[in-house]
Amino acid sequence: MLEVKNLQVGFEEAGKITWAVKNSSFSVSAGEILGIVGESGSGKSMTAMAIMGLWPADAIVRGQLYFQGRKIDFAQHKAWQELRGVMMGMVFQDPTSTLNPLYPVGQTVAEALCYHKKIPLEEAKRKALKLFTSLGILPAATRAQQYPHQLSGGLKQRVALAAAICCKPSLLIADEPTTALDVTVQAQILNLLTAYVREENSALLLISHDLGVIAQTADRVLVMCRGVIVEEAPVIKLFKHPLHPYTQLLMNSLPRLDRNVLHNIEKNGTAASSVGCVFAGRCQYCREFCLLEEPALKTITENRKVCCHFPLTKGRSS
Amino acid sequence: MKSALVRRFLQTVIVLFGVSVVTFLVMHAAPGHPLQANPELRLDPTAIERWLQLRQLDQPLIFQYLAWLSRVFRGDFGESLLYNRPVLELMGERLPSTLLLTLSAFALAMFLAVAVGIKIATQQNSWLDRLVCTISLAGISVPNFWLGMVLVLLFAYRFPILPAVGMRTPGDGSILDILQHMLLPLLVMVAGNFARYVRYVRSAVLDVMQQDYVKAARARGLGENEILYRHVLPNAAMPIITVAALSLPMLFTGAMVAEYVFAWPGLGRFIITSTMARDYPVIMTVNLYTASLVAIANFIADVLYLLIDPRLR
Amino acid sequence: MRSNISLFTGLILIAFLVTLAILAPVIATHDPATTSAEKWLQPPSSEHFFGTDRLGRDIFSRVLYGARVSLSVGMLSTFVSLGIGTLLGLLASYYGGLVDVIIMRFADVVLVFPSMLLAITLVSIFEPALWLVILVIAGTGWPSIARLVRSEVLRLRQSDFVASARLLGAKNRRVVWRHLLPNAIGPVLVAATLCVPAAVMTEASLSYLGLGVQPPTPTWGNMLRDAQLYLRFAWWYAFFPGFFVFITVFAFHLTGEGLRQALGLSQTARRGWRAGS
Amino acid sequence: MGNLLEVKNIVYTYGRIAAVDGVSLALGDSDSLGLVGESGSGKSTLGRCIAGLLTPQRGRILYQGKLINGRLHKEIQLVFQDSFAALNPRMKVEALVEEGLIIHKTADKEKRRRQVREMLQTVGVDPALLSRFPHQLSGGQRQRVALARTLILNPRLIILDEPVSSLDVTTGMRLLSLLQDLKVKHNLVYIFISHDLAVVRQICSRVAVMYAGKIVEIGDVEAVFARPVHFYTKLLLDAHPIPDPEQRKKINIRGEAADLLSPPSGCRFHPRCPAADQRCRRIPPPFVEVTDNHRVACHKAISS
Repeated sequence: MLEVKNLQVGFEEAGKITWAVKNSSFSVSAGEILGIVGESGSGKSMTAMAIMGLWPADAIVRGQLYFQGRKIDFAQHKAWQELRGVMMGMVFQDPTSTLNPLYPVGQTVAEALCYHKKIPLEEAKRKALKLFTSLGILPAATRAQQYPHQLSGGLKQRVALAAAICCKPSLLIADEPTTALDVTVQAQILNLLTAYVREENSALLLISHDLGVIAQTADRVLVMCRGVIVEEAPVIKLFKHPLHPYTQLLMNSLPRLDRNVLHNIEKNGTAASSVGCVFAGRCQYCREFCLLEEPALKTITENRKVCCHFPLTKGRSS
Repeated sequence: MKSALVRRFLQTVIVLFGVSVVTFLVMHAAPGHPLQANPELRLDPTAIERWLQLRQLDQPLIFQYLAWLSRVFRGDFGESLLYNRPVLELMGERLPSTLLLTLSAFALAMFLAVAVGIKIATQQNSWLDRLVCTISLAGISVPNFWLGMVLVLLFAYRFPILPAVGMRTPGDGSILDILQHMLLPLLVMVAGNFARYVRYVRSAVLDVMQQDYVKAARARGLGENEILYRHVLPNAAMPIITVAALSLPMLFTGAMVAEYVFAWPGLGRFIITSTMARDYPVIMTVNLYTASLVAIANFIADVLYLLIDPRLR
Repeated sequence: MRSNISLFTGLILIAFLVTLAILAPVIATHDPATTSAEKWLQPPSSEHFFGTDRLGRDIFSRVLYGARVSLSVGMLSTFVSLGIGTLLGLLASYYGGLVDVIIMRFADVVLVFPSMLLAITLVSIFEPALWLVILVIAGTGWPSIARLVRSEVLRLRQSDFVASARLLGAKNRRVVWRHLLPNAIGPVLVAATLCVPAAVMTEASLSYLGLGVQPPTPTWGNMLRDAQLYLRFAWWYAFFPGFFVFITVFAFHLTGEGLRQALGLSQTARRGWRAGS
Repeated sequence: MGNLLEVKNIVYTYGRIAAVDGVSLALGDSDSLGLVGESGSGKSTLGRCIAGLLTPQRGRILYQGKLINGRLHKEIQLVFQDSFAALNPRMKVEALVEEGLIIHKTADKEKRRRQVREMLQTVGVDPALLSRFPHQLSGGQRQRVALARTLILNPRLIILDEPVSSLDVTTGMRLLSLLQDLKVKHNLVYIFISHDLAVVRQICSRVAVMYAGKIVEIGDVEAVFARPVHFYTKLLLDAHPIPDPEQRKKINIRGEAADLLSPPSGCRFHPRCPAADQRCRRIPPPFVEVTDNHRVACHKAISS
């Protein structure tokens, strides 16, 4: 469905380019939920923006992108315009700022339908109402007339979702879609996203910093750290047996309902290194070699890739 | 919506009341007798007599104010000391020529500013953007009367292709003649206003273009035109409406200095000549009229805000 | 980067103009008041850099002395309106209630009079004089400062860092001096920088109309008034004084613009007008 | 065991919205209380009332037996959620941490400087950052500076308003671990406000669950998490995503958070409660003790 090869996104400052995304390659197939997890600054949002062709004006983007077998040229904004909304949809983090405050929410959805499907407004409005009902924006007719500021965060995110999927895109990107929401609403939104993928057999790129959300929703996971994909694995295998020390750190750092995990936290500070492994400065298993040589993403077994010189083994002795 | 409207309306009424008090007090502070002492002014002695009588100086201040206010409400703004004719009549005679100039200047400047402002906002930091920004900064820094003089120097004296002053050549009154006379004052006014407006349009559009909902609209695949006209411009309209509303009174009072430079027979020049002649009834009326126009223009802008933005309702 | 360039250029220009004004007696090649019957309306030359006027006075020297008037009117009136505006803005936001309503409605009333109209009205009532021009300009300039100060204080008072200081036990004086003022000063500074060019322009316009500073004091405005009659014969007479008004106003606008960008303030957010309503 | 803090039936309203609507709780000398609930449940408002930043319209707040309604107390401090907004952008780290000492005139310049350095060490901030401005720090560092700023006054009770919610997980957990150490070392009592139950689990001994301005369940963390009684607590626990793909939950959640402008009659949770009946719709449930120290406001808790 979507294949990304050697994607690089960087920003130039004072003649020096800092890369927010370094040489990332991955793919996602129809009906699959690919989770991307990482901390802030790991480049996960920038990856999504690059795929959507929505990077900031001052960014430098390189690499290849294949969408349903068709190559997309980064230089050609026109090609993207035909894909966005129809073939690719996106849900953002903050539903309050992503809906135009001046229009009733029904109109926002109807507008997209009207534009892409070239159908009359009345028909688009009817379709939007149907979509609202199926997404639980009830009572649909009343909600459609309301303005964003009159709706709760959860309802606004449902509207944003409706606007993103109204033309049934085969690739949906959700960038931290539940971070701004309460946990009960989060569960509802994740259910809707999953249901859409299963019904339409489309692909979902779910970006989140929350391993819990990823564990509950994704089929396959990419772990990103400072612009690099450090691990890629099916979700069950990843959680059962992480290969990269960073993945392990993320999992150990996650507050859990069933036990106290504070004792697991190592307390060494963070140090950045310009050469070698991106995680070397924070890695508790770091060796001298890691500081000198940058590891490559290598395949360990089928479906499992890791970017580490000394991947973890089950007993932890490398 | 209604309550917000009522509150704004009441605020406007309070401001209008304040305007009347301030105008009255300022005029009351004006010395009465230097009028007669200054023979240069050549005022009509009977008119001065009537003006002094009307002011009822022997009465307490509050009565003087109320008496004046009641005359104002009856549409009686007094008579000019200079012309010995009703002020309203004099102002009415000059309004058309002012409107001709100001309306065309406003429309032209606003149209250009919106077009250029949007253009440069969509290509921020391009050479065109920088050029327009620098020119507009220079534009708001040029004294318009000096710009007028320089234009007259160039186009009336050095290359005599346009008339320097006035509205029509004596004996001629054709539209073409008026247009020729209008060109230089129009140029001066458009230059200044365009510079002011374009900066607002640019920054208003830029502010909106950075909003997440514009990015989201793009992610929905809407074309750049739809995004601009349906999402950016309606949201950028508010600051533009504010500037437009603040310009509205200028339409009816004329650009005073510009009219003076070009001896354009409009309200603006009338205001200045009356002020220099200390034609108090005129000054008072003009102040009241202008300030009220501004207050009403602000009220209209507020109503427009309410209509555009559902969050304010 | 760009903001620093405009700020830098603006400040250099201002420093240059201020130096000219201060050193006018040293730099001037002639006495600005000395008339000369045989040397009237001479074009620029090595003797008279900017030519001479209708009475044979040296325009270059008069422009230098005019800078003194323009800059002092601009700066003094800005100081006065800054003082009044800050004081009233603080009072309104501090006491709130009726005090706030009275001050802010009064500001509204002053704001609806176009400043030029109010200025010529006030000047026409009293005898035109330098101090009157300063007071009149300050009198029309304070309301926007007051509005700005008020809205900044109200905004900052709600901020978490003020709450945090109060939790530590900070009293009003500390909150105002250490927390409110340092954070409010940026926008007010920008507004003040933009007050100066407006004042310079108003003074020039008033003097041009004959309602400002009176001859024989040389100001750019009344030089332009004189020049208007001789426009056809002596371009230099009108050109140089006007050009200096332009450069002065431009320099302050440039500085204000640069300052605003350096402080990261948006243009639409800056407007004191209708900030409170 | 005397109560360090007692909150009795306080009400705080913003205009027509009662953000905190009759909340009572007591805090022992060594308890740390987690205050959880969804946005709009009133937990932050309650925290600000206790800190003295807001004055409740009704009810009483007692600290060590003394009434402190609407008054600030040196021993009660608050750490804000957004460290960026809570630190004056025009002050350097040193001045920020030092401020409390200056206000209370506790030491001379030399001693203050030493104390500031020590305090920064305590919270794990490199003293090399002393002359940085807040915007030059990372989120974790800012939150530590904010903590140092309050700790320097030797408070007893610290209200932590979502201190880790804007931080990355690893940074957040390191901060939590620091908070845990400080609690022991400085004998502190925390009121930890969070929307994340799992975070509260790590650091608190007791937990109170708020819904629509009211506390619906309060008890020891172990007990409440193991055997939640109120249906809202159950819902919150259920909705919390477990980081284990082999335990996927399919949960059905009804409705939306209550509208505080017109709160539901009876039990405020009844429109979303799977077990609600006529009584729940009409009568607000009383607060009852289910086991030791575990109290719940739910009709069903009494009957079962």
